[in-house]
Amino acid sequence: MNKVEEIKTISGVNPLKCMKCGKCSASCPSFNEMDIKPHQFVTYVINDDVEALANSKSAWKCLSCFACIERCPRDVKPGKVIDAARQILIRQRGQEGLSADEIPALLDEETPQQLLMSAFRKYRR
Amino acid sequence: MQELIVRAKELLEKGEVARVLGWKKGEQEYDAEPAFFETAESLDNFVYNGFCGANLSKYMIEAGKKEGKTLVFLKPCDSYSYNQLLREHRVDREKAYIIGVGCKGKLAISKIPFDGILKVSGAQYPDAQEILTVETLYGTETIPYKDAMLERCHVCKGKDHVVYDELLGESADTVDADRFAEVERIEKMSPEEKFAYFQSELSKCIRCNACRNVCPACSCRKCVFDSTAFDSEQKANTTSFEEKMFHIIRAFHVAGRCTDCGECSRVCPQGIPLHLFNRKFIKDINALYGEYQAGSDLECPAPLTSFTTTDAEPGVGRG
Amino acid sequence: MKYSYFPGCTLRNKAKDLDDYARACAEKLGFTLEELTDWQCCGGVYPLGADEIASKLPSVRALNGAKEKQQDLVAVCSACYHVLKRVNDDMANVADIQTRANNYMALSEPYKGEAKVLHYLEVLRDKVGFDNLKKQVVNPLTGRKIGAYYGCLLLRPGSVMNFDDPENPTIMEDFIRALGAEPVVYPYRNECCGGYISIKEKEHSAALCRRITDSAAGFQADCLVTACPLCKYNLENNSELPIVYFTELLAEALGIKEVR
Amino acid sequence: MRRIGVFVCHCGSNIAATVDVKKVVEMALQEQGVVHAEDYPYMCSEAGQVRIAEAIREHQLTGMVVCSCSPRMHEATFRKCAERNGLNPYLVEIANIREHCSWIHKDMAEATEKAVILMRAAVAKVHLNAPLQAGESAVTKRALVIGGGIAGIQTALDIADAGYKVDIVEKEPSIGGRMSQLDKTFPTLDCSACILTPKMVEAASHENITIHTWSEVEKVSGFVGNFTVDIRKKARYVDMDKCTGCGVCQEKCPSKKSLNEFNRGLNTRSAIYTPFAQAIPNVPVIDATACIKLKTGKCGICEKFCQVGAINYAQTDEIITEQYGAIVVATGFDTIKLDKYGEYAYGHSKDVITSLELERIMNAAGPTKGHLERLSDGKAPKEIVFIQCVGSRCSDDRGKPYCSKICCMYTAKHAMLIRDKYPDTNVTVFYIDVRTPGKNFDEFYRRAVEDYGVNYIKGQVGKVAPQPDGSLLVHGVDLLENKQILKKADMVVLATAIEPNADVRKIATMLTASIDTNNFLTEAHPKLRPVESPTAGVFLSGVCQGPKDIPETVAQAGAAAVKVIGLLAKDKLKTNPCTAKADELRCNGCSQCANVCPYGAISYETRLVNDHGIREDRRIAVVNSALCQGCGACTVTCPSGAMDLQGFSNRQLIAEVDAICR
Amino acid sequence: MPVTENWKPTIVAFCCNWCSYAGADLAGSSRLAYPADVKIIKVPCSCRVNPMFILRAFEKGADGVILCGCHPGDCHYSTGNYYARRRMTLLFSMLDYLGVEEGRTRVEWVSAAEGVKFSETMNSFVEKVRALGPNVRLGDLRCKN
Repeated sequence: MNKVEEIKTISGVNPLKCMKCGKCSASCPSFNEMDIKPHQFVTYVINDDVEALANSKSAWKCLSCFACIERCPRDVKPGKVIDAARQILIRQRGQEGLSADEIPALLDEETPQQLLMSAFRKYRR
Repeated sequence: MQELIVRAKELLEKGEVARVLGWKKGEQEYDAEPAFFETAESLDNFVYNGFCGANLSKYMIEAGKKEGKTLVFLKPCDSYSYNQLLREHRVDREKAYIIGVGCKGKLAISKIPFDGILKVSGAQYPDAQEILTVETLYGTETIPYKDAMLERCHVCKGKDHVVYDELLGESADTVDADRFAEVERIEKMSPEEKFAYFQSELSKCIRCNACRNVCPACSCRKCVFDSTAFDSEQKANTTSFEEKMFHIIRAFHVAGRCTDCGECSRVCPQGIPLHLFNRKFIKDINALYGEYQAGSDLECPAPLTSFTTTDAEPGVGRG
Repeated sequence: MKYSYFPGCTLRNKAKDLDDYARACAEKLGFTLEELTDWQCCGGVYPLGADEIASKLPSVRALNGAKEKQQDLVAVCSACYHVLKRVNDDMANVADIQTRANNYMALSEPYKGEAKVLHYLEVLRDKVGFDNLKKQVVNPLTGRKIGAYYGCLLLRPGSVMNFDDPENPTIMEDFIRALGAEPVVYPYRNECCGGYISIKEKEHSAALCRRITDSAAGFQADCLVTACPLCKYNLENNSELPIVYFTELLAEALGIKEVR
Repeated sequence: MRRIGVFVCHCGSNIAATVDVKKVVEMALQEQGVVHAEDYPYMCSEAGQVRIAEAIREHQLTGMVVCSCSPRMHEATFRKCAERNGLNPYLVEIANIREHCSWIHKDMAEATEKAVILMRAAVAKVHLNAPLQAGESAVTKRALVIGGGIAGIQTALDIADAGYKVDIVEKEPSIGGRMSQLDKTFPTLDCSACILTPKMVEAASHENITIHTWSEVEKVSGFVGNFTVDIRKKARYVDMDKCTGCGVCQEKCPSKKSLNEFNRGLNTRSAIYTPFAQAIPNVPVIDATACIKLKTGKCGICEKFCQVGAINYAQTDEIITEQYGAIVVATGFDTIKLDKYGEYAYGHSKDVITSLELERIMNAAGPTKGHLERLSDGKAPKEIVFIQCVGSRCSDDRGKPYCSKICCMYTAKHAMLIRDKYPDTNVTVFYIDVRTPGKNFDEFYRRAVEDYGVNYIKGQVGKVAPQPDGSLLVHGVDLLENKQILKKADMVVLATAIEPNADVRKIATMLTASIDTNNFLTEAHPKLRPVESPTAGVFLSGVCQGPKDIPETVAQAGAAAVKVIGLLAKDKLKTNPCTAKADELRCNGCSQCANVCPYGAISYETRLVNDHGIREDRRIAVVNSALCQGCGACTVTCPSGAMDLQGFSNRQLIAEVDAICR
Repeated sequence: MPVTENWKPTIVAFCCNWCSYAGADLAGSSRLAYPADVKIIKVPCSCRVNPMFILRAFEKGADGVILCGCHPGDCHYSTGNYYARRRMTLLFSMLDYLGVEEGRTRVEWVSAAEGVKFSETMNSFVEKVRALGPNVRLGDLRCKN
C-alpha cells in the first residue's frame, strides 16, 4: 500500500469531500505553530505529496482537540488526516517525537499521569 | 340433541323455516356429516354429538339462494365463520334462522388410537362423558374425552356465539393449550429445519382440494386455482405453479378473513397441519396490527384492507 | 443505584481529590460507584487510526466488565470518559474493529458495545437530576461566580460523545447553578488547553490557557471548574484563577468536603 | 396470435455503444409472434417513425415493442405514432434498454443479454395487451395557488389575466410572503415594498382572484382537472366585511408582548395585529394565544374601541370546500434554525444576527426604524463581519447539502448599502466562493468591492467569541494569505441557509406530489418540465422547487401560470384507460376491493348473471372508470382474480415475470 | 449447493411507476451502475404487486425479488404503498416461516429523486442474493417423491 492509500485507510477520510472553506484552519488552536496548515493537509493527500507531510512538523503540533472535526461542514475530518500522518511517522523506527531519555527533565511534581500517558501515545509508538 | 330436533320440527311445522341445516347420522355415530332436512320426518336422522365438528356456515351460501328461510345450527366457533361471510355479503341474514348450539369440544376419530373401532359411546350430547368408551374388534377400550378432541378445541376461541337468533344447549370450556405454541416452536427453528418440516408436510398433499372445499373463507365462485386469471397454460400439472404454491397462496387469500375454525386440518386426509399457515398469519397480524379475530365484528377494519401510517416495515424481526 | 466505576490512572494519585469527592458525593446522593476490579489505563488519548486495535483493548475490557455486571460504566476524568465512549462506539458500530478486538479478547460472549458509558455529570443530570441535587445542597455556593471549563474531550466529536451541545454546552452551568453559584459563560470554555503538548511545548500550551482564563476572568469568573486532571494542570500553571474539580465543588456544597 | 414488430433504437451511441442492437433484433425475430424486427439510430426521429409506420402497414402489425429509452421519455411519442398508423396505442410497449440497461452497464455481452430479456418481457406482455380507449373527463376552470408570496401572487395574476378564476390560500394574515420582509432588492437596489405592493393590490382587486388569508389547505382529493380541496379559514375574530383597517384596536390592545413574526421576533406586537402596514387585506387578526379576552374572558378593549363593531370573539374556524382544475404550490422558504451552530454565538449574543434579521433592521418599518444599530446596546456598529454559507453546502447533519443561491448577492447588497449609508463602518465578508451568475450580478458584487471598499476574505470563520467589552472576536482564516485572522467586530451577520417552508411536506402528501430529500418539491423533468410536478395537475412556483431569487421566481411563476392556463383552456381531458375492471363471472361481491379504493370508484350492483347456464342474481363490483386512477390496490385484495387492471393485468405481469425468469 | 463462479442470479424488481421506476431512470441517467442481473417490471403502484407474482417469480427460477415503491406517505395514489407494506410484511414473514432465506425478498422505498439509493439498494440486494446462491427452496417446496 502506498503512503497516500495508507493515510486514507488509517484516517478513514475521503479528502475529495473537502470544499476548501478553511473552517478547520480558522478553528485550529495550533495554526500558527504549523508549517502545513490543516486545510492544506487534505490537499497534500489529494496531490499524493506525503513526503512533504512526513517532513512537516505539523503532525506533532496537532492537539487532537477535534475542533476541526466538529466544525467541518463537509465531514472531511482534517484532524484524522493529520493523526494518520503522525501514525505513519511513529510507526517508523527512530521517528518518535519524544525520546524516553528526554522525559525526566520535562516532569515536575504536579505532572499528572494522564499527561505522560497521552504524550507517550501521541509522540511514540 | 332431542331439544334441537323438537325445536327444528316446531319451526318447520310453523312454516317459519323451509328447511333445516344440521348434521345427520352416518353409518356410525362418529360419521356425522352436514345435511339439509326438508321435512319433520327426515329429522329423525338428525344428530348432534361430539362428532359434529363440521362447520355448517359455508353451506349457508347455497342455502341463501333457495326459497324461504333456512334454520341452521351453529356452534360458537362456526358463528364466527358465518359472521365473516355476512360481512363479505356472501350469506343473507334475512334468509337464515340461527340456533346457536352449545359445544363441549368436538372429537377427531383420528385421535382415538385404537384399531377396528366399532362404536364410541360417551360422546352423546347433551351429556357427554369425561371418558369415552370405545368398542373395537379386539375388545373395549377407554380414552379421556379431552385426549380425543380436535386440536382447535384445545385452543377454543370461546363458547359465546357472535351471531344467533336463539341459543340452545350448554357449553363447556375446553381450552388447555396455547394457540400459538406450535407456530412459535416452528418460528424458533433454523431456516433449514423449517424448510425440512414444511417440505415433508406439504409433500404429503395430494391436491384433493378437501381443505379448500371445506373452508368457509374459500368460497370464491371461481377459485383462482381453477381459472385462467393468473395463468393460461399448464393446468393439472404436478409441477405447475399452483401445485407448489397452493397452500401459501390459499393461506394468503384467507389472511385476515380466516377465523381459525380449523376445518382445513380436520378434513385433510393426509393429516397435514394446514392450520399452521393460517395461524402464522393470525399471529403476525395480532402482533403487528393489534389483536384481530375475523368474524367477531362486522364493522371494524380488516387487517389487510386497512393500515396505519406507522406500520412495521416488511422484514421486521429479521436478523 | 449501582454503577461500574472506572477511576483512571490519574485519579489514583495526582487527582485523588477528584476521585475521593466523587465517591463520597455519590454515597451522599444515593448511588454507589463500584470500582471495576481489573481496570487498566485507558491510554489517555483515543487512538484515531482506523487500524489500531491493541490500544483499544483496555477500554474494551473495562466496558465488558460493566456489561457482565449489567451496570452502566461511570467515569469522572474527561479523558477516560472520552476514550471509553469512543471505543464503545467503535465496538457497537465498526464491524472491523468489533471483530478484531473480539478475536484478541476471546471473551465467553463477544462484546458488541452493549455497555453504556456515563460521565459522572451525566449521572447527576439524568439519574439524580439537578433539581433533586439542588435540594440536597447544604452549603449553597451563593455569590460565587464560577466558569465551567469543558475543554475538548467531554464534548467532541459531538456525534459520538452525545454529552451536550458541543458548541454551546449547558450541563456544567446547570450543575453550578444547582450548587447555588452563578455560572459564568465565556466563549473559550470549549477551546483546547493544549493537552499533552504541555510536556514539551509549555509556551504553546500557556498561550492557549491564558486565552481561556483571561476570557473567563474578563467575564468576572472567580474560579474555573473542570473534570480533567490535565486541563487542571495546564490551566493552573498559567493562571491566577483557582481551578477546581467539579467533584470538589460538589463536596463543598453537599457539606462533605472535610470528610475526605 | 399477435403479429408483433420489434424496433430497437441505438439512441446514437447511448444504447448502441453498450448493447449489441443487431443481436437484440436477431433474438427478437426468434420470439413467438414477432414478424418484424429492425434497428435504427434514432427511432424517435421523424425518419424512425416513418420506418415504424411502414412496418405497421407492411407487416400488418397488431402489436409493437420499442426497445429504447425510458417510457417516461418517449412512450407517448411511440403510442401516438402507432395511433396515427391505425394501431391502438395501448398495443405498444417499451423495453427500457437505456436508463435501465446501457447507461448502467459497461460489459457489452452482459448488457446485450439483459436488453434481450427486457425485450422478451415486453413482447410477452404485448401478446396479452388489449386495445384500450381513453375516456374523457371535464375540467373545472378554476385554479388554486397555495402560498401568497411573490411566486403565488405572480402566478395568480397571470392566470387571472388569461380569464380564469384563481384562489390564493395564504396561511399568514396577509399576502406578501418573504419579499414583503425585504428592504431592498439586488442587483438594482430598488425598494422591495415599492415593487411588491402594487402587485399585492392588483391581486386583491382583480375580479378573477379570490384571496383566502389566515387560511390553510386541509384536504385534497380528486385528480387533474377535478380536484376537491377543503380550506380551513382560521378564526380571525375580526369581521372582514366590517373592518375599515383603522388600526385603533392595535393601539389600544393591552397585550403587547407577543414576538413580532414579521420582524423575525426582534420586537413585539399586540395580540390583535396586522403584520405590516401595507398588509392585504388590511384587516387584523387576533392571536388567540396572546389575547386576554380569548384566554381569560376579561378585557374586550378592542371590541369597545372598534367603531364599526368588527370584532367577533365568537368566530370559529370554518372549512370551505372548493373545486379546482389545477393546483400551484408556491409555499416558499424559511431560514434554517441555527441552534446547531453554537460556534457562531447566534442566540448567545444579540449582535449576531441572520441576514433576514438584518433586512428588518435596515427597513424603515423594522424594529430599529431602519437605523443600523446593535440590538444589545443600540450603538452604531463600526465593524461588521458577514459570514457566508452558514448551513449551506454542508454534508454533515447540521446544515443543507445545497447552495442557497441567494446569499452571495444579498450579502453584497447589504455590504454595499451599509457602506453607502454609513461610510465610517467597515464591512468584512468571509466567503468560500462568491457565486454571481446572473444578469448584472457579478458587476454588482464587483461594485461592492471596488466602489464601496467591502473587504472580502476567502476563508470560513471557525468561531465567534463574545468579549467582555461587548464586542465579538471573529476567528477566521484568510486562505489566500494562509493566515489565521482575529477580527474584532461589533456585529456579525450570518448568511443562513434557506430551506423549504416546513408545511411543504404536509402539502406534498395531500397532493401526492413527490418531494426530494431536502423537502424541495420534485419537478416532472429537471430540464424539460421544470414547473410541473410529476403529479398531473400540480404545478410548482418559486423556492418550493429549489432556491431561487426574485427574478427567477417571477419567471417561474409565469411559466407555472402558462401551464395552468394550458390545462384550463381544455374542455375535456383524456383519461387514463388503464383502469380496473371486474369480471362478473368471478366476482364474489365481497366488498374487499371497495375498502382499499382511495377514490371511492368501486360500487356494487345486483345483476342477473349467466354463469355457464346458471342464471342468478349476483352482487357484482362495478368500477367507475372516470374515478379510477389505476393504482391496482383492488386487484390484490381480490382472491378470485375477478378484479383486474387493464394495461397491467395479472396475466400481463405474470407473462413478464415468466419471460424474465425463463 | 454447488455454485459455479459465473453463476448469475435472476432478480426481479417490481418498481412503481411514479417513484421507484423514475428513481431507476435517474440512476440510469446518473450512470450509477448496478448489476445486470436486476430486471425491472413496471407496475403503477407497489399495491399492484400480488404476492402471487412474487411466488411465481421464485417458482419460475428467480433467485431474488425486490419491490420498490414511493416512501410511505408519498404514494401517488395516497395509500397504495401502505397496503403493499402490510401485504409484503405478512408474505415475507410467511416465507421466513417456511425457511426460505430472508435475503431473497426485500421491500425498499425509493423516491424519484433517489437514483443513488436505487443503485445502492440494487447493489446490496444482488450481493446478498449472490451470497445465498441459487434459489431452490421455493422452486422445490413440494418435492414429489
